[in-house]
Amino acid sequence: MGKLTIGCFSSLVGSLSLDFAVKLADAAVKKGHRVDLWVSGNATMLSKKGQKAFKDYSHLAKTLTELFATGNFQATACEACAEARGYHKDDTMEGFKRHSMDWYLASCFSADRVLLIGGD
Amino acid sequence: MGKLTIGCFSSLVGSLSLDFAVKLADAAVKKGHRVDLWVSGNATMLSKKGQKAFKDYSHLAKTLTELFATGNFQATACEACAEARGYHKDDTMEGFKRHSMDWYLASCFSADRVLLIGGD
Amino acid sequence: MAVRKLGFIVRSLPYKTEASRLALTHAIASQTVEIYLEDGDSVEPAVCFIEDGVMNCLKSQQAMKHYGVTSLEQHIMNALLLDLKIMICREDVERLGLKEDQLVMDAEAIGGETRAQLVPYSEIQKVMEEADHLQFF
Amino acid sequence: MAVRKLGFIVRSLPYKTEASRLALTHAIASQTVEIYLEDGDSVEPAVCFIEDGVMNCLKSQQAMKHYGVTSLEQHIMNALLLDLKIMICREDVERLGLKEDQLVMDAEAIGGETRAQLVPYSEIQKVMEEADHLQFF
Amino acid sequence: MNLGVFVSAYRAAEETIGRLRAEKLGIIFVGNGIYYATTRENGRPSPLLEKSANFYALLEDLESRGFSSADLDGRVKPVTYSDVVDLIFSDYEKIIWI
Amino acid sequence: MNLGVFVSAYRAAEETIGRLRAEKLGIIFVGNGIYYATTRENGRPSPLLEKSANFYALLEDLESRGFSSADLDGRVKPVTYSDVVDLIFSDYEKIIWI
Repeated sequence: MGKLTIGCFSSLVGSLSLDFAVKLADAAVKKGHRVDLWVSGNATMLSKKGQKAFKDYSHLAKTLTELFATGNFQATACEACAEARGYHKDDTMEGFKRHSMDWYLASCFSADRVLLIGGD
Repeated sequence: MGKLTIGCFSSLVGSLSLDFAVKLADAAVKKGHRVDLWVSGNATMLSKKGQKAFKDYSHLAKTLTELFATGNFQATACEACAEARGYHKDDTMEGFKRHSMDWYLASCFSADRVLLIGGD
Repeated sequence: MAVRKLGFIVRSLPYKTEASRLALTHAIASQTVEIYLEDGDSVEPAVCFIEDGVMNCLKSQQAMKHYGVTSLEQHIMNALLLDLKIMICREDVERLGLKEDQLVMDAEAIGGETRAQLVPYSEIQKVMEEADHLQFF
Repeated sequence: MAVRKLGFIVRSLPYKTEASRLALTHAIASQTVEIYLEDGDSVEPAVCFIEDGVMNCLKSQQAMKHYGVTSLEQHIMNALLLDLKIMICREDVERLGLKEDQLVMDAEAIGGETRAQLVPYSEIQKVMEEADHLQFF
Repeated sequence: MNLGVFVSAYRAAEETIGRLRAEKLGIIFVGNGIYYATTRENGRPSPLLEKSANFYALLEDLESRGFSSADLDGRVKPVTYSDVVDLIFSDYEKIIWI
Repeated sequence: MNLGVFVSAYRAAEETIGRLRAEKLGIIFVGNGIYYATTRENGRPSPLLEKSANFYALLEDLESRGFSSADLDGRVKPVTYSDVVDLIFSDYEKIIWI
């Protein structure tokens, strides 16, 4: 069993890249691996609490809550990226951490595999 | 003097398309035109209050406040797009309205020119 | 009493950005715009799919099953149900190796009567010329 | 005591997405990662610009003046000041009609000593092979 | 048709522009579209500039990316945001962004 | 090098993939990358598929876009998210996303 670190920059709605990241994390955790998810840039939108579920938009909050409960998954948002978008500490979804970018590099250090999903 | 309606879908940080929309609105208002700005999709990020100014990120809140004060500028965010991203009524920057998409079409109806900035 | 014609030209692929989805939802909003307008005024949208954008029109999109997201197919059917004009560029469909029976051409399944039109690009050029305002997605 | 080599490969243009900016800020974060690691452990980044990504390396970017945003040029200088390895693909620079004197090759203006390297793609391929993890931006 | 086209991305506009027909066509390079006006890939200017049209490039976006008016292809005229407002209201009736 | 490449966009991967050299190369089409595996533009499959590599396409993304395994080029194998986890941990040491 290994550790996968996923970094993602993509915005919450539209690209489905964040959906990919969360679904891949879910599949990996179900197979017994550990996963760290780092969201930076527009992907910090994922950490915003109170997202309303619409049929036109992917809604990842539920899967994240289940993943947090396994104990084999962490998710961390880039603190500066979040603040720039007006997401403050008390805007953050329960279970989501906030750190600076060095947290991500430390996660890469101890990871068996790293997947960075750049772009929008 | 005419009326320009600008629609924008692009995310707040990174693409500079929202910056373009706001700077164009500013230049048009300075020349005596009226401008309606509609933000939908990821561009609803522009309506979020409390965005912190960083040197690495464009910060448009100040220009918007000045534009609102002229009386020749309105900005409206797509309500459903905002809610899906966890932006509720009390998360909204002062001066920004929230409506459904028909507001934008009505604005197009009475506009002399329409510029829709799609994409990310 | 005035009508404003709006051309919604979709050239982007589905799912990578929200653009094509927003084109359809904005076009559909023309059905409720009257509350903002004077009596008799209206907005008349036409939605045209060109280039890679024709991929939005494929049948059997299972985005709801896999990602919990309404498919573009469903949005196109909703637009047809509301009698919106939908045009698909024939040259681009052929170039991308698609056949008409792979495309959402009607909304019969949900009781719609209006059909999408598979047309040469020159017809879409005409829509662009007749429109009061154009928007590319 | 371990070192993990990370390859940051930038192929996207500046300003349209945040990708190249985030590549540089994440690479620079390697300077503070030790607080999370055991004594002697470290992360060694190399930032390589290829394809259209070489446009990030142009001098005289006035993004701060016009948009109030730190330029990519400034980020590259910051990275050089911190002695990060920066490589720029020579073939792509030539193909795009750029000359070496148009590129940010050093950070002397802010007291840096390390220089960027204009190298053939084969050198960047080597960086990719030697890296423990690769990330494309 | 009297059409102004904002070209905002590099390497994604050729197909769309190639097909567009308009009696009066203006192409305004903004954002990363400006590379069409500055870059001679393999020594050749972009084929886009062969289209029969009036070409403009937004000076602010040129300079943000490290270029100046001197780097523009001779067929392209530098414009400011203020000029763009006039192009929109005075020169082109329909305007699109690609 | 033993490299797995996620190709997530259509029409933007040729240059990068063309140059990549790896002893073992896996190309996994996801998101809009799946069009490389399904679409025969002007009757021809994508030249990308001529690269010496193992090709995969994410079934969930194929089906979301209206395709099925039957539409895949013969060189491309359908995989699920669960299969992708195994490819990442068992088959490829370095993985990138373009």
